[in-house]
Amino acid sequence: MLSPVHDLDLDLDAFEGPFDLLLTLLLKEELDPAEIDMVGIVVTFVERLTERDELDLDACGEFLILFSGLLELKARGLFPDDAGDLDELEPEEAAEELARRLAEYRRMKEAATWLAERLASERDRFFRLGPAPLAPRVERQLAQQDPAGLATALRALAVEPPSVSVAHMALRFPPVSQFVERFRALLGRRRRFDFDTEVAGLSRIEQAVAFLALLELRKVGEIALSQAAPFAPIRVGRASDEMTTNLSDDEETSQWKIARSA
Amino acid sequence: MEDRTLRLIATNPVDALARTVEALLVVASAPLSVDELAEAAADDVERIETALGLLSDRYREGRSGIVLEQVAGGYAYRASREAAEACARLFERPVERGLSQAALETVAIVAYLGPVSRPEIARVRGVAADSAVASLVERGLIAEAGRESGPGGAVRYRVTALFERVFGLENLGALPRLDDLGDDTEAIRERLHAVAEARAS
Amino acid sequence: MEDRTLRLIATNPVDALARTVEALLVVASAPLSVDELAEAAADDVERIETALGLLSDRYREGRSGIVLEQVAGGYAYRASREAAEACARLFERPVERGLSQAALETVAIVAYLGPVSRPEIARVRGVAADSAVASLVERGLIAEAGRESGPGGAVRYRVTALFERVFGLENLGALPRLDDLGDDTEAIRERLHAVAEARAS
Repeated sequence: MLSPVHDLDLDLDAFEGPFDLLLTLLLKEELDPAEIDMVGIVVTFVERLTERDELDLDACGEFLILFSGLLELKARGLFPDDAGDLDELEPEEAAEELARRLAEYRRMKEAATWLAERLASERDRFFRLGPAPLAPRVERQLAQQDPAGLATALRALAVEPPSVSVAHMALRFPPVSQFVERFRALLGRRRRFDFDTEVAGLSRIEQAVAFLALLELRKVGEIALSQAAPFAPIRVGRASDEMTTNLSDDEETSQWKIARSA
Repeated sequence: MEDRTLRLIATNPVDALARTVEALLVVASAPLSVDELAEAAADDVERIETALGLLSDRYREGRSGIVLEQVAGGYAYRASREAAEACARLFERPVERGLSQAALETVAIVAYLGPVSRPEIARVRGVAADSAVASLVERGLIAEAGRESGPGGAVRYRVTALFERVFGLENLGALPRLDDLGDDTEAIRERLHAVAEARAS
Repeated sequence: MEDRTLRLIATNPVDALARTVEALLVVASAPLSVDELAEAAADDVERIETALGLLSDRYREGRSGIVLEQVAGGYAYRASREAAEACARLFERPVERGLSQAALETVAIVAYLGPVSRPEIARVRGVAADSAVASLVERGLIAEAGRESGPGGAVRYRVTALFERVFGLENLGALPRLDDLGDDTEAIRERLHAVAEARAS
């Protein structure tokens, strides 16, 4: 069975491909969360749910967790110094402030639509760009300047910008690569390990990142994943071993393999 | 007879002034305001306006291939719309061709809220604006307008006269009031409604 | 009567073509040859020449402020001689009081760190420097000074003698000292690059 969340095919401005690849890229910091259209993801997910006849609660739950993580990532990127302001507000005031910003953005999107239509209607208006062919040359004259202005301008460029507060960032993400290395090393020492045991004690976000590292290793064909039943421990083994031992293709166990649409 | 002579004296000077204005507009590289025309022609504003009235009648759609338009806070010639096909064969549209949605949103923000800095634009759009800003600067639709006050202040941007010209705006006041604009969340709502209907059926 | 009808049929198409040529010439930023005009108007060379004849008569000295001129590359409009004085006033801009923030920062970087390339200027300023550099070159305040070493090295710029004159400096050694930023040019450069990096992160 395909996981409806992970292989959710997205077609956004900044990204086209499955959802789990999007997460991988974001966590590896190869894609800026600021570039991602959140509404597009939600609408695509809801559309996908509809195509399947049953309501998949697991998928919805999984989606909510991953999506809220994504929202937090993006929010942090966008409002690094604002979050403090919002923190000081009462919940109602904060909601009001967010609603105000959303309304402003909506108006700007409308303005952009108006400009696009305007551009289309002005397509048959041609005018000259640049100077006329036989025009005289412009002579620009500058009054006497004070050299102190040069020093002032350069000094201003040597001033550090106001530092961005990271105090509100309670959660820090370890890079995916850290887990990739850790799992590789583990499989160097052992033929297989239990994912759940390895990530026990880590925060939820760290577990999510570790899971993405698994997907990454699976994608490049370094590991094989198997799970005896939903919610059973995920077993991780070397891909080369998996070819020969074929231990878990038991009819009794509904094997859940992490599938990818590359 | 006396009447005719008087009229000649009264009208000819404006005709000569109209020719001067005609000449100024053909060599100018951007729209010229009435004040700029008055200064260059060394004449007064009222007479410049009379001359512009004469020229607007002569250079108008259907009558001439050169059309005098009021745009970007001044007056400028453009090609008649009738000649658009011929113009398209010869001239590129480097300024507006391939403007992305991100660039349109960014230029809208700069037009309505400018001068604004990149961080401010990102705050309104909800996504970073760096590449959109760079592409708009390169196209000449927005330009730097100083820095935010305080040490290490970010560069601020405003729209240019070229922006007004490309979008055919007499001035920035010709932009629609934001409240008058249609609702574009409608598209998303429709998609969600379609989903709901599909589920119900 | 029949004669008149015939003439209308015969002349109108060339009139329309003349309006198209009129339009093409007002959009062009370089003279257009008869061949270019024919291709753009999708018409033949003889008829273009007929249209140009009509226009040469309409746009000539004494009759119009716009004059159609045949030059080396083809045809282009110019201002009438009658309007020469007004045009001179239009192009002779009043003495500018100061530089824009972008230009001032850019020329300061070139003066203190020069010769520098555009990429380095952009890095130190935190925004692209293309238009500021172009405007300073046009004003004659900075000029090209070779390229960065290595293949495909970027063009570097230095300040000019005009710069020294405008800023009242006998030579670059007379620039105000920046001891608070560093002991020498290299130290100042490093300091600016470090701040730029902090800004970009």
